[in-house]
Amino acid sequence: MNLPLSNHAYGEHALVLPPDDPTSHDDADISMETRLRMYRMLQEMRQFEKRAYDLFMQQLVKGTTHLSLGMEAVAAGFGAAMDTDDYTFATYRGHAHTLARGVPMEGVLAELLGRANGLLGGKGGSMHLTSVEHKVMGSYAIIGAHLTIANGAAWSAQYRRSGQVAVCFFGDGTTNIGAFHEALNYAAVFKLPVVFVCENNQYMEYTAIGDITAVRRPAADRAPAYGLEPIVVDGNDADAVHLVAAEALAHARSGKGPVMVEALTYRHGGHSRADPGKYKPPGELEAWLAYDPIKVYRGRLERLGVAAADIDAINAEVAAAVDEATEAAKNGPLPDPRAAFTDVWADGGHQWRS
Amino acid sequence: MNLPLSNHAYGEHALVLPPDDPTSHDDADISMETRLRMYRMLQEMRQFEKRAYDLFMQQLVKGTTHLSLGMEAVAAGFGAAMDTDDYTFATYRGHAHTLARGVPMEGVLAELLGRANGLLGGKGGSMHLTSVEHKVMGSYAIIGAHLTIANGAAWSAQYRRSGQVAVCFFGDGTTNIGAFHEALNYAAVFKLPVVFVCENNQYMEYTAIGDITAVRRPAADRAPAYGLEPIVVDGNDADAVHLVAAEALAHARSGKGPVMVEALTYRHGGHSRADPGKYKPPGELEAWLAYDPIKVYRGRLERLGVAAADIDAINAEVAAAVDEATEAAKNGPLPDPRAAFTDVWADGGHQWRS
Amino acid sequence: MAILTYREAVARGIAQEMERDDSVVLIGEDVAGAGGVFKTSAGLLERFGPERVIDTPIAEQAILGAAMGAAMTGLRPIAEIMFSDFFAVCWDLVVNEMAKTRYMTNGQVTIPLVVKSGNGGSLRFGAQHSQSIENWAMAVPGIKVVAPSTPEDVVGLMAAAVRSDDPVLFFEHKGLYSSKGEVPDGPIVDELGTARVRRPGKDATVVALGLMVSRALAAAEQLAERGIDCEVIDLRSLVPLDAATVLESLGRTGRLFTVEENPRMLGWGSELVAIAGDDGFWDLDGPIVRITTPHIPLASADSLEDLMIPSVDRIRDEIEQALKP
Amino acid sequence: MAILTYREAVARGIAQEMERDDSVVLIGEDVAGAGGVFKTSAGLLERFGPERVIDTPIAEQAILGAAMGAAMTGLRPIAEIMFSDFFAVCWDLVVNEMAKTRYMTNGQVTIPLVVKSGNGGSLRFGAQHSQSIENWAMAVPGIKVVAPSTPEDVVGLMAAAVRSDDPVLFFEHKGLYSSKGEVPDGPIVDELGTARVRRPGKDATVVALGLMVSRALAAAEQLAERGIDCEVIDLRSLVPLDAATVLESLGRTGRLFTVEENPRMLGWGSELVAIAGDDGFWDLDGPIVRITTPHIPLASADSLEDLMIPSVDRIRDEIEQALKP
Ligand SMILES: Cc1ncc(C[n+]2csc(CCOP(=O)(O)OP(=O)(O)O)c2C)c(N)n1
Ligand SMILES: Cc1ncc(C[n+]2csc(CCOP(=O)(O)OP(=O)(O)O)c2C)c(N)n1
Ligand SMILES: [Mg+2]
Ligand SMILES: [Mg+2]
Repeated sequence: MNLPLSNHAYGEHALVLPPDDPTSHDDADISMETRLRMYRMLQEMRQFEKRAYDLFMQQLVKGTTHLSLGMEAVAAGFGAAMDTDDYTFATYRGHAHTLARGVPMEGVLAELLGRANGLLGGKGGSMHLTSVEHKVMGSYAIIGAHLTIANGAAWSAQYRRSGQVAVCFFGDGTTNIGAFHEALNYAAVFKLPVVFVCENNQYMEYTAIGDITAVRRPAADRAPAYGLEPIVVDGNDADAVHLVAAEALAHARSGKGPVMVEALTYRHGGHSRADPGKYKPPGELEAWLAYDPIKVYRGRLERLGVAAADIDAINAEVAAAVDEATEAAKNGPLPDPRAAFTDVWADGGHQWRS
Repeated sequence: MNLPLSNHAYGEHALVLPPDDPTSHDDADISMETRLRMYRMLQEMRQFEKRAYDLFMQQLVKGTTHLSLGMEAVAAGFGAAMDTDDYTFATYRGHAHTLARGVPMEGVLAELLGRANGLLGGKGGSMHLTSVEHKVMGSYAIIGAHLTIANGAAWSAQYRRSGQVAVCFFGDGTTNIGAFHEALNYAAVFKLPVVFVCENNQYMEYTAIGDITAVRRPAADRAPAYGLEPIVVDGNDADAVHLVAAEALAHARSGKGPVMVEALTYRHGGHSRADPGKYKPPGELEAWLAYDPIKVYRGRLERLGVAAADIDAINAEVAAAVDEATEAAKNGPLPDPRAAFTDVWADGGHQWRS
Repeated sequence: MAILTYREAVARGIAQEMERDDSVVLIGEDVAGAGGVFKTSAGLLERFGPERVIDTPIAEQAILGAAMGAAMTGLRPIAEIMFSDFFAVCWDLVVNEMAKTRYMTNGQVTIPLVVKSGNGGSLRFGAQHSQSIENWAMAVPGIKVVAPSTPEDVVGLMAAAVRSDDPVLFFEHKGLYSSKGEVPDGPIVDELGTARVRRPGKDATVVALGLMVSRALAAAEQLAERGIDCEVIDLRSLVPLDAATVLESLGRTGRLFTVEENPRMLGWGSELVAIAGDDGFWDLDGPIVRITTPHIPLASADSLEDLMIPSVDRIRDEIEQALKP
Repeated sequence: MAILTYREAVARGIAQEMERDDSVVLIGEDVAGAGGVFKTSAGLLERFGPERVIDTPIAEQAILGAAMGAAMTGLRPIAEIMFSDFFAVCWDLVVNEMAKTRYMTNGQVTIPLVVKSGNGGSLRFGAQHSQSIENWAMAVPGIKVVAPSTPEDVVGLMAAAVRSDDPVLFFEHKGLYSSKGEVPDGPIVDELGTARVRRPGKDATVVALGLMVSRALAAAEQLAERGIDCEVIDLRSLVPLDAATVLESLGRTGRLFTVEENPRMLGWGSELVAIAGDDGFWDLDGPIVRITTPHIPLASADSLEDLMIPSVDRIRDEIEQALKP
C-alpha cells in the first residue's frame, strides 16, 4: 500500500522551516507611522494572548481557547491595511483578528471569562468573537462555512456599491473541506470583493497539512482552479503581509474580483489548550521561534533607527492596557441569568409557541 | 457591476461546438471485436432511452427521468474498458452506464415503470439504478455525494488488494459543489484506485456551465489542485474515450492513484422530461447532432470496411431486444404492497421499536 | 381577485416584496434565466434584472452562505434550495450558522433571510427527492419554519417571511405547485405563527400541514356524511407554533389527530402530542392519533408511494376507527 | 474487572472489534497519530497500524463517503466525526445516502458502518460544539442511534454497533469522557435496542440518556429521601427504541418523565410521549413531563450553560412538583 502516512511515522513528517532573512522588507515602502502601529498591534496580540493563557491556567477561562501566538503578523499586516468599513471574518482562532480591528481588550477577555461585560455577554465565548461595531462580523468555529458567509458580505457591499471589502481568514486545514471550494468558485464567478487569507501554520489540529493534502501549497496551488493568481507571502513578516494585503484589498475593491493569499506561518503553542504539540518534529518550533514575528519586526524597527527605549515604551503601554483589561474582566459581573433567554429571535426573546 | 450574467442575456452564452473531424480515431489501436461491442452498446443505450422517452410520453414512466441521448460514447468507451469486477458509480442520468455493465434492459425499464420486476422492485426508480451483481454500485440523485462513496469502494479494493477500480461518472455542474473537492483531495492523498469521469455536457440543468464556473474546463482545470494531470477527451467518439479509459484504469489499478477525465459531450434533449431546452443558443444542438456519437461511430465502422447490412443487423437485434424488454416491463406486475415495508434494515424489516 | 396556481403565487409573493424593497434579492440554481425548475420565479429576472435575480452554481453551501452574509450586512435575500432534500448538503449553514449567530453574538447580528424550497412527495420522485423535512428544521432553535397550503397563503406568508428579521425556511409543497386558488388583488401580508381553522367542527380536532390539509379536509367531508364532525386546522407554520389555536380547539372537541406527511418518528405531530399533554392533558378524551407516513424512506413506484403518504381514505379510516365508541 | 474511563472504554471497544475482524478499520481527523482529539482511539494506531487506523483531511463528507463506499464493498468501517455538531456538514451522506440506500436498492446494498462522535454539552464549548443531536438522527428512517452512558455500555454497545449490518451513529457524550466505571474483562457484546432499568422504583418512570442518566439517578436518590420512589431507565439507544421497557414501567408507575439534554422541541422525549399516548394512554395518571434544555442554542459561559442543561436540582424539583398531590 501506498498511504502517505505509511511512508513515515506520525510526527516524523518533513519540517517546513521559515525564511531566514528578517531584513528582506527593511526598505519596503511603508511609513514609520504604519510600522509603529503594526508593532503595537503585534504587542497587543502577543501580550493579550499570553495573558489569556495565564488565565486559562488559573482556570478562569473555561471551555477551550485557541491562541495564535507566533501568527500575529498576518493579523497585524491585514489589520493595518484594511479600511474602517471593511469586514473581517475570522475563525475560533480569532483573538488577534478581533484586536486588529480595534475591539477593546476588556470585552474580549471578559468574554473568555464568561462575564456580563464580555463582547457577547458570555453567550458566545472565545470561539465566536464578534463586534459588528468594528465590522468584525464574527468568528466561526465550524470549518468552512464562514468563507461562504464572507462572500455574502462582499456581495452585499457590491450590491450596495459601498466600496467595502470582506476579508476572510482561515487555516491551511480548511482548504480541504467542501465549503472552501464552493466559496472560492462562487466568489470568482460573481467577482465579489473578498480577500481570502489562508493562514498556513503547517498543521490542522495535530496532523501536518502535507500529510493530508494533495498539493504542497494548500491554498496557492488551488488558486488557479478558480482562475486566481497563486500568492504566497511570508506570514511572519508584518511588512510583507501588509504590502500583499494592500494590493489584494485594492484589487478586490476595484471590482476585479476576489484574491486568495497564502501566508506561511507557525503557531508556537498547541492547537488548543488540550494539545501538548507532540507531533511537531524536533527543531521545527525552535526554527520558527527564532523567526518570531515580533522579533523580526523589532529588529527591523531598530535597524531603521527606532530607539530601543521607544520600543520598550510601547511594550510597557500595552502591558498596562492588558493589566487593566484583565482587572476589568475579572471584576466583571456574571451574566444576568435572564440573558440566557434573550436574543434567540429578533424580537429579543426565545418564545416559539403561543 | 460585473456579474458574468450581466454581460449577456440568459441563453445567449457562447456556443461550445464539437470537433469536426470524425475520422481522427479511425486508426486507433482498438480491435474490431471491441469496436463492434461498443457499437452495440451505443445502439442499446440509444434505442433503450428513446423507448424510455416514448413510454414517458405515454405516461407509463412516472416521476422524472434523465436521458443521456447524445452522451452515449462516454458510457460505451468506459464500459468496454472496465474489468468485470470494477465498480461503477453513476448519477440520476445513469441508464447508459447501467446498461454498459450488462444489466438487462428489462429490469431497468420495469423499474422506470414502477413494476415488481424492476431492478429495485420499484422502490428506487429511474434515478437510483443499482445492480450489485453487475458491480453497478448505485445511481445517486443528490449532486456530489457519490464521488466520496466511490472513494470508499476504491479504498476497500485497495485494502483488500483486489485490483478493482471504481469509476465514478458525474456532470460538469457537479464540479462546483463541495463534495467534489473533498473527494478529489481525499482520493489523491490516499492514492485510491478511482477514476473520476466528468461528463461535460455544457449545462447543469438550464444554466450554461461557463456562466457559473470560474475556469473554462470545469474538471480538467481543477485537476492540478489535486496534483492530477488535466485530461480532456472527445466524449462523442467512443474510441477516443476508450483509449483514455484504458489508460486511466491501468494507472489507477497499478496503485498510482486517481485519475480525472473530462469528456466533452452534449445532451440532445432537455435536462429531464420537464425541460424544453430553450436556453440552448441557436445552432448549438444542430452542430452536436451532426457530430452524434452513433453517427460518428457508424461512419468509422463503414470506413473500416464493416458492411452496412451487418451494422443494420446489430441495430435490428437491439431493436428486438428493446421491444422484448418493453413487453416484459409492461407486463410486469405491480409491486406487492408488502414490499413497501421491507429492507429498511438489514434484518429485512422496518421495525424501529419494541 | 385572480385564480393563481400555487407556483404562480410564489412568484407573485416574491415580486410583491421585491417591488416594495430594493434590498430583496433572489439567488438559486436556475432561478433566473429559467424562472426556477418549478417555475416559482418565472418572470422575475425580466422584471427585476440580473443584479437582483441570480443564477448560481450548484453549491448550496455557497448559496446559503451568500444569503446569510448579505443578510448580516443590509440585504434581505431569498435563496432557493431546489428540493428540500438538498438541505442536507448545506445543513451546517442553517443549523450552526443562521440559527445560532444572533444568540451567540448577544443580538449583535440580525439575519433577515428566507430560504424557499420544494418540499414533500406524491410526485414519484423517489426517496431522495420527496422528503418532508420541516421537522428537521423545527428541531433547531433559531429558525422559523413556514409551510403554506394555498396560493393565497403562499403570497401572504412569503411576504411575512421576507419581512421577518429572523431566518425563515419556507417550504413550498411540490405536490401543490399546480393546484389553484383565489388570491385577492393588491399586496397581501400575512402573519407567521398563526394557524387557520379551515373547517369548524365539534367532534375532533384534526391538524394538518401542506399537502395534508386538502386531504384532511376531504376526509372530514366524508366523515361528516358518517356523522363525525371534524374541525380541520391548517398549522401553516411550525415555528412560531400557534399552539393556542390547537389547544383551544382541543378544549372543545376533546380529541386530537395530526395528519403528517413526514416519516413517523419525531414529526411535528409528536411535539403537538407533547404540548397537548403539557397544556391540554385533562382535555383529552382519548389518545392523540398521529396519522403519518410510516417511518420508512419513500418508494418511487406510484403504487408504493401511495401506500405510504396518508391518503384521504386512510385519514378518514383512522379517525373513524379511533372515534368508534 | 478493570476501572476504565469512558474514553478508554471507547478505544477498548474498538480494539476488541478490530482484533476480532480484519475488516474493521477506523478513519477520522486526528484519530491515528494523536489517538483522537478526545483520546478515544489512543493506542490503536500503534496496535493495528496505519492501514487500519487512518488520519484524514478535514473533509467530513469525504470521510463518511469513504466509510459508506467501503461498507458497501466488504469492510466494516468506523468513522469519527469529531464533534457531533459537525454532522451538519456531512448530513447528506447520513440521511440521503446511508439511511436510504438499502431501501432504495431493494436490499441489494448492505452498509455495516459506525459513525462515532462526541456529543453533548457541559464543557463550556458554546453553541457550535455542545449540541445534543441524537434527535436529528432519530427523525430519519434507516439510521440506528446509540448513546451509552457508562464505560461498560460503551464497550458492549460499540461491539454491537460494529457487528450491526446497518449504519449506526454512536454518540459518545463529551461530558462523560473522563467519568469512570467498572468494565468486566474479556470481550463484551451488548445488544442495540435494549434499555436498562438503572434504579427500580414504583412512583414514577424517569427515562434518561447519556449524561442525563447519572443526573436522573442522583435526583432519584434525593427524591427517595423525600418519599418519592423513581424508576430510572437508561434508554441507551433511540433506534431501535426499547419502548416496551418504558411502557412496562409506565404500566406500573402511572407517571412518565423524560430527562433530555436536547433542546425542547422534537427531542426523543416528544416521541416517547407520543408512543406512551398511543400504547399507554390509559396507564397515564397525569401529564408526561419532559425535562429538557430550553429551546435555545447553548450559551458558553459556565453560569449560563448550567442554567440550560437539566441539573440534578432541576430534575428533582420538576419531578417533585409534578407529583405533588
Ligand atoms: C467541519 C469541522 N471539522 C472539524 C473541526 C475540528 N477542528 C477545529 S480546528 C481544526 C483544525 C483546523 O486547521 P486549520 O484550518 O489549519 O486552522 P488552524 O487551527 O491551524 O488555525 C479542526 C479539525 C471543525 N471545527 N469543523
Ligand atoms: C445537491 C444538489 N443540488 C441540486 C440538484 C438538482 N440538480 C439535479 S441535476 C442538476 C444539474 C447537474 O448538472 P451536471 O452535474 O452538469 O450533470 P448533468 O445533469 O448535466 O448530467 C441539478 C442542479 C441536486 N440533485 N443535488
Ligand atoms: Mg492550520
Ligand atoms: Mg451537465
